[in-house]
Amino acid sequence: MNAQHIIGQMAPDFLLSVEALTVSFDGFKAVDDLSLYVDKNEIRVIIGPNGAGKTTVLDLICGRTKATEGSIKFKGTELTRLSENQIVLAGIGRKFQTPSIYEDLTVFENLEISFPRGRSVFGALTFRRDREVIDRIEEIAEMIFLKDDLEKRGEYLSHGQKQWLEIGMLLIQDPELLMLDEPVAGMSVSERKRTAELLHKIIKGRSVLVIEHDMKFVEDIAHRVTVLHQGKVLSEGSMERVKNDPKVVEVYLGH
Amino acid sequence: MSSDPTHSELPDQLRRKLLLGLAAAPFVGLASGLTAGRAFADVPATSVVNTTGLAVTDTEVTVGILHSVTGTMAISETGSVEAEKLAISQINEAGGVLGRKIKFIQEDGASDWPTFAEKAKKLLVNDHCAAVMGCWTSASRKAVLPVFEQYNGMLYYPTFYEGLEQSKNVIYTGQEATQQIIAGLDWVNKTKGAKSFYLLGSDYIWPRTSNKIARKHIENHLTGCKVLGEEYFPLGHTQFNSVINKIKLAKPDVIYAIIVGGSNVAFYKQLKAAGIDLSKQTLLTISVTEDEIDGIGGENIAGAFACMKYFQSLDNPNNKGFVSAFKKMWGEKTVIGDVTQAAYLGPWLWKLTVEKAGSFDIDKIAAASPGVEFKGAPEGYVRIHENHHLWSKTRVGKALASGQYELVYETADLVEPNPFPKGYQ
Amino acid sequence: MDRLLFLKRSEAVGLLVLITLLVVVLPLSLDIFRLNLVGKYLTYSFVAIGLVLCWGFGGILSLGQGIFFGLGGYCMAMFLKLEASSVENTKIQSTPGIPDFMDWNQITSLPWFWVPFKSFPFTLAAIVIVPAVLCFILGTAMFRRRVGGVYFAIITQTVAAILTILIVGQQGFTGGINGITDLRTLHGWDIRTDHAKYILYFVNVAALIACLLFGYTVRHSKLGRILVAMRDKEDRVRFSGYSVAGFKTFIFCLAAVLAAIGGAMFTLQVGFMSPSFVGIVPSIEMVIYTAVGGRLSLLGAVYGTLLVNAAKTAFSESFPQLWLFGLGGLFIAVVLAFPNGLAGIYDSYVAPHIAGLFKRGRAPKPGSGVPQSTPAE
Amino acid sequence: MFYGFSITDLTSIFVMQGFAGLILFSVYVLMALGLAIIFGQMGVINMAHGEFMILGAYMTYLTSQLFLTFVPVLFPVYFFVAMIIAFCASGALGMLVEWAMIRHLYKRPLDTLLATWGLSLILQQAYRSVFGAREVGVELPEWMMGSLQVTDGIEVQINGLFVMTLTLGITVAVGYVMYWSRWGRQVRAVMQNRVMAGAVGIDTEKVDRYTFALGCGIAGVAGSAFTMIGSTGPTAGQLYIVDTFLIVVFGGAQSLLGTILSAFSISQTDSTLEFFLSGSTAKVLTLLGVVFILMLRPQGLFVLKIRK
Repeated sequence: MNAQHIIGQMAPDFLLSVEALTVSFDGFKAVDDLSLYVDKNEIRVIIGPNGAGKTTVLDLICGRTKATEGSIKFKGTELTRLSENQIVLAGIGRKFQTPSIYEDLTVFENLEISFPRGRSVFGALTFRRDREVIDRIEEIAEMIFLKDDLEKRGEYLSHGQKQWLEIGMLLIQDPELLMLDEPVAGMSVSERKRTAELLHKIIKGRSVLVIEHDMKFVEDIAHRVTVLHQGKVLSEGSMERVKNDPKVVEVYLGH
Repeated sequence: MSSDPTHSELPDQLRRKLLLGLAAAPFVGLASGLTAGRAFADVPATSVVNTTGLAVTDTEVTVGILHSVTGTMAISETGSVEAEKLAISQINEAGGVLGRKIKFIQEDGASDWPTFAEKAKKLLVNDHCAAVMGCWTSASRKAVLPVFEQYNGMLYYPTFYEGLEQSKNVIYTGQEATQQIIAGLDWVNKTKGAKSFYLLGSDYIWPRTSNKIARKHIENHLTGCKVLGEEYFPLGHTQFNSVINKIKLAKPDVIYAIIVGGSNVAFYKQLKAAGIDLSKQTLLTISVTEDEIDGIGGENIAGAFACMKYFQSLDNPNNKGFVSAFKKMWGEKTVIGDVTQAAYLGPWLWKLTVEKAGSFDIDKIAAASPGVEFKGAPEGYVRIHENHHLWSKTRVGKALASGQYELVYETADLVEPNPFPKGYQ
Repeated sequence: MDRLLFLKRSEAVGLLVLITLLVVVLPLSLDIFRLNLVGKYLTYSFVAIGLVLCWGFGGILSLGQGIFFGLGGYCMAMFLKLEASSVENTKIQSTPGIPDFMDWNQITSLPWFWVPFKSFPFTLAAIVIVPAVLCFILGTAMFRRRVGGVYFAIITQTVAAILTILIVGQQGFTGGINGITDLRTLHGWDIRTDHAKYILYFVNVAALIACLLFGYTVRHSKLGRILVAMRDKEDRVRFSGYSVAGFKTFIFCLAAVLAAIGGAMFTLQVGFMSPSFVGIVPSIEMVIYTAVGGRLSLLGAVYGTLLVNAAKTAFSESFPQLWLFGLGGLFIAVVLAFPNGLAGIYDSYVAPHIAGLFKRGRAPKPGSGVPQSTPAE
Repeated sequence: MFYGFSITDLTSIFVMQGFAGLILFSVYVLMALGLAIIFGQMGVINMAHGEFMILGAYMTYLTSQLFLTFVPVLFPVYFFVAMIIAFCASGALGMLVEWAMIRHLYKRPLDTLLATWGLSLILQQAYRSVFGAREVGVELPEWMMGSLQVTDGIEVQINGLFVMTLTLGITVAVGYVMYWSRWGRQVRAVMQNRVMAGAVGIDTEKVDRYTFALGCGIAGVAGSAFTMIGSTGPTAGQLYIVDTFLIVVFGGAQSLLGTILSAFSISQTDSTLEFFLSGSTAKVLTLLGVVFILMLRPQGLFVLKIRK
């Protein structure tokens, strides 16, 4: 841990460096002195038992929850002082645990809103749906298996389709760091397979931070794995190493 | 666009009147049989008494009643509506106006000033009312005033009010502020030896203007007298403990209270609960009539003095007849306050003026109004002044636990209305 | 052809029906008194249009729209009052040349904030800018701290209460509870004549149509879709890189400006302005109009306002005692049974029939069908 | 303004002023308690809360008339009977309203606001039709009027004491019911997770109905108590509604303690300001202060920081 800490400070070319991050709710430390470094183009999976603080870490990075202490640097920019939308503009995309799409809008409109143009009030008012926008949306829709459903309203999609649509909404933003919270939870086996396929396609050329419970899926995609327990890093490294870490075994079996 | 807005609906109105006439025909026959047809012989032709297209037929004349039946002001305006209906039915029993029965159209101002303006316009433009009895608050009167002036209508306005107004198209049957205030202050100064005053009021124009006049009178016209404090509360305010403490600290000879509506109830109950005994502490009000006491509870206000022109308990034959007729029509339990009585004057004064002018035309009525006397007024005797306000006596009453006032003082002569008082502005 | 300019076909037809109704049918069938009433009701529909954008699409329920209606109305009233208070007209006052109510309150010179209202361009600018600035302050403060829903509604309601007490209490500067009355001329043009009322009615309708068109522009722009998105999933919008507070503030300001324009038109047509439009009750009533018309339909807002007010006038002319039962019952019924109001009823019951007519190739004449019907959003 | 007064005078005035503040505080707590349950616990915005209070006031009026007519001997104690009747009447009406209206709207809190506003209009007109547009005077038994002379300058108002005792009693009772009784736990379980609560065997519909009825019933008692200090007319309820909501929101809607503390701070500010300034100015300043603080702390004054 300590060694890594030092490396972190000496190597500013990490895409994301989280240092000594702490957040407490009424004295309960959901995340406790946590440090985490993600490289460019790295796929990092965070695992851990329920209540380990996994989702809270993502919340902290994307600004949904404000840290009590510590720093989060993204490409050298301190994120803890930025608002959510500024963090997005800096290049971080976030997918929520339950699919979070606009049910009253069509698939096309869902994607359109995420298109990175016309984000100011007046930009939105004067935004025009030109060729570039339409092409890009069709391209993404193809990728997320929804090309034939562009005019369908969000509420009529299946659970899996909603998850894909939300991933698509992130893709169209083209973030440098993509954060996914349980992307395959609640999916059928066939949907899960297609999602894995989709994730393999989209992680190229960007860093990804994933929370996942499905160990097979994790093994399949992870470059490195971080195990959280009670708000602290319990273990970190390749899947192989983590699997054999006695501390990890104890936490999971003893749980 | 058509320059005559009434043009398009004239046929419709004619038809309606014809229908009404047909429906009323057998009735009129009966009635004329009973009244021996004498009235018919005297009835002047409609074309003579109505040259401006008012809703006057050979047998009927239409007037409007415009008060709030709903909303917060309904509490206060109900009595006025009742009084006006009573007066109209009495006038009809006595043979009507120039041989014509009065028919009224009632509209609801809904305690909302623009609605008053809207309804006033309807009564004048659509219904062609020969006169309108109505309005209660200053705000509603201010809202309808331009309408009456523009469409040349006649409004009989019953409430005591702040003055600073005079119009050809309005007869003010209540007192304006100086009539109500000055005599009361003189009386309390003389008989109670009061030297210091604490002025209270609800926060709007009438209490503020009245207190302004009171302050000028106290400071400039009563020797050695001073105002210790002046406070205003939002309408509907119900917490008076703080100001009661301030009054206790200041120890004024007289509490001068112009609090209106629901606040009154809270004020007098809290005053009593705080141990201010109105039999020892002089309190003079110009805003609490018998109507309000009904809500406050006589036991809470007993001992306070009110200064206005009419009390239900006035002992004169006119008033006895009026009170018993009123109770017969509206129930034994109803009480009659100053404004109710003033509202009752409206239809009568209008009838007398029409008869004096020999015409329903608004201009002629406006011109004939000054000098019209009403000897049958429950308050005694009133006369219309050049400025369209009434000459009237001012009286001081002491509130009794029964909810009535006991007359303790009345001015010897009629007090002249002076809506633009010099030295008080 | 699915779209006409930026309007959907059904919207374009609906707008044409409305224009026909307001510009042709009503002026021909009503006398000037009734037409003036319609004009007055239409000024409330400016507020309702704003509420459709702000509440229906944006999900922000403001119970303080009366504030902005009042501010717009007062700005206009101040200008007209100054014109009506010429030295000539007010020579009986102790200080001639100032509004009568100031004179009654012993104010001897025009207060500084009244002075600029001598200028008509300034007044027009103020009608838009004053409410926008107030809204911007309120909106920024609250939306940044994520005050929403009920809390926002209650705070706006409280602001309305404060403003009413202030206007009533500062009667020397504002005319108090009586308001600013007896307004006469605009640049010497008497606004009280029937002729003027006709002209003002048409000006009002034109302004209303302009506001409706602007409403549709917003509705069909990406901003409109972001509003709907925000109403459903605020966080998602935030994490798509939008400043949610900024968008909310904008739509709140827009609704306020629309309300203020309505207020100014009200003053012009009715001839006075009073604090009874600023308070809580009128503010909630305006929400009622919107809900009855259909909170998701801009046209519905106009029809809803007309319908409720026409019912109010008709009811209170014949059964004043029953009016509140009717209004209360209507409101409960709309909320419980028809959350999308008239527009919702139209969509589910009337529109399918009309679509059926189209299919059989019988083009319906414009204006046919129920006048209150509301074409779909 | 204190120049020329003796120390004793000033002391007694300050004591009395403190007492006035306490009365106002009790009144606010009474007004807000019912709403704190309905709004804070259930999330229902009941704009007809004031009308439920006025129903209690009218019940008190009717009871006083009944006693005066039939059992004048018992008149001195009628008030206690009246409060029970007020509670039952408002509670029963509340139950009816919940069944007919509110239960369809739990998922649309803002719509409860609109629907209950409609309800308040209907109730106002109903009162007007039944009791007349005029205010009715509720006669109080003699022992409830007047004040106790504590020292020369200090007098304690009996109805003030009565309101304070009543408030204390009701607050303790509500606190017990909501926080310590089994039923209170059920209420909180339902509000936190309706589905789960239903799954573990709580009759959620019944809990909703009785909670709403309880809130309305307390409003009725408050209305009954108000006949001692305020007015009873068809529209009197509207006067209270903004203040009441503000108190509940200012306190942080979820906690009863917060409601009490907020009632305390608002009442003290109001009565102190009112002593030094005029009534209207005091009101404006108090409201402005509350709005300003709410803008800075939208979650209310006294809310614990909770994990989202």
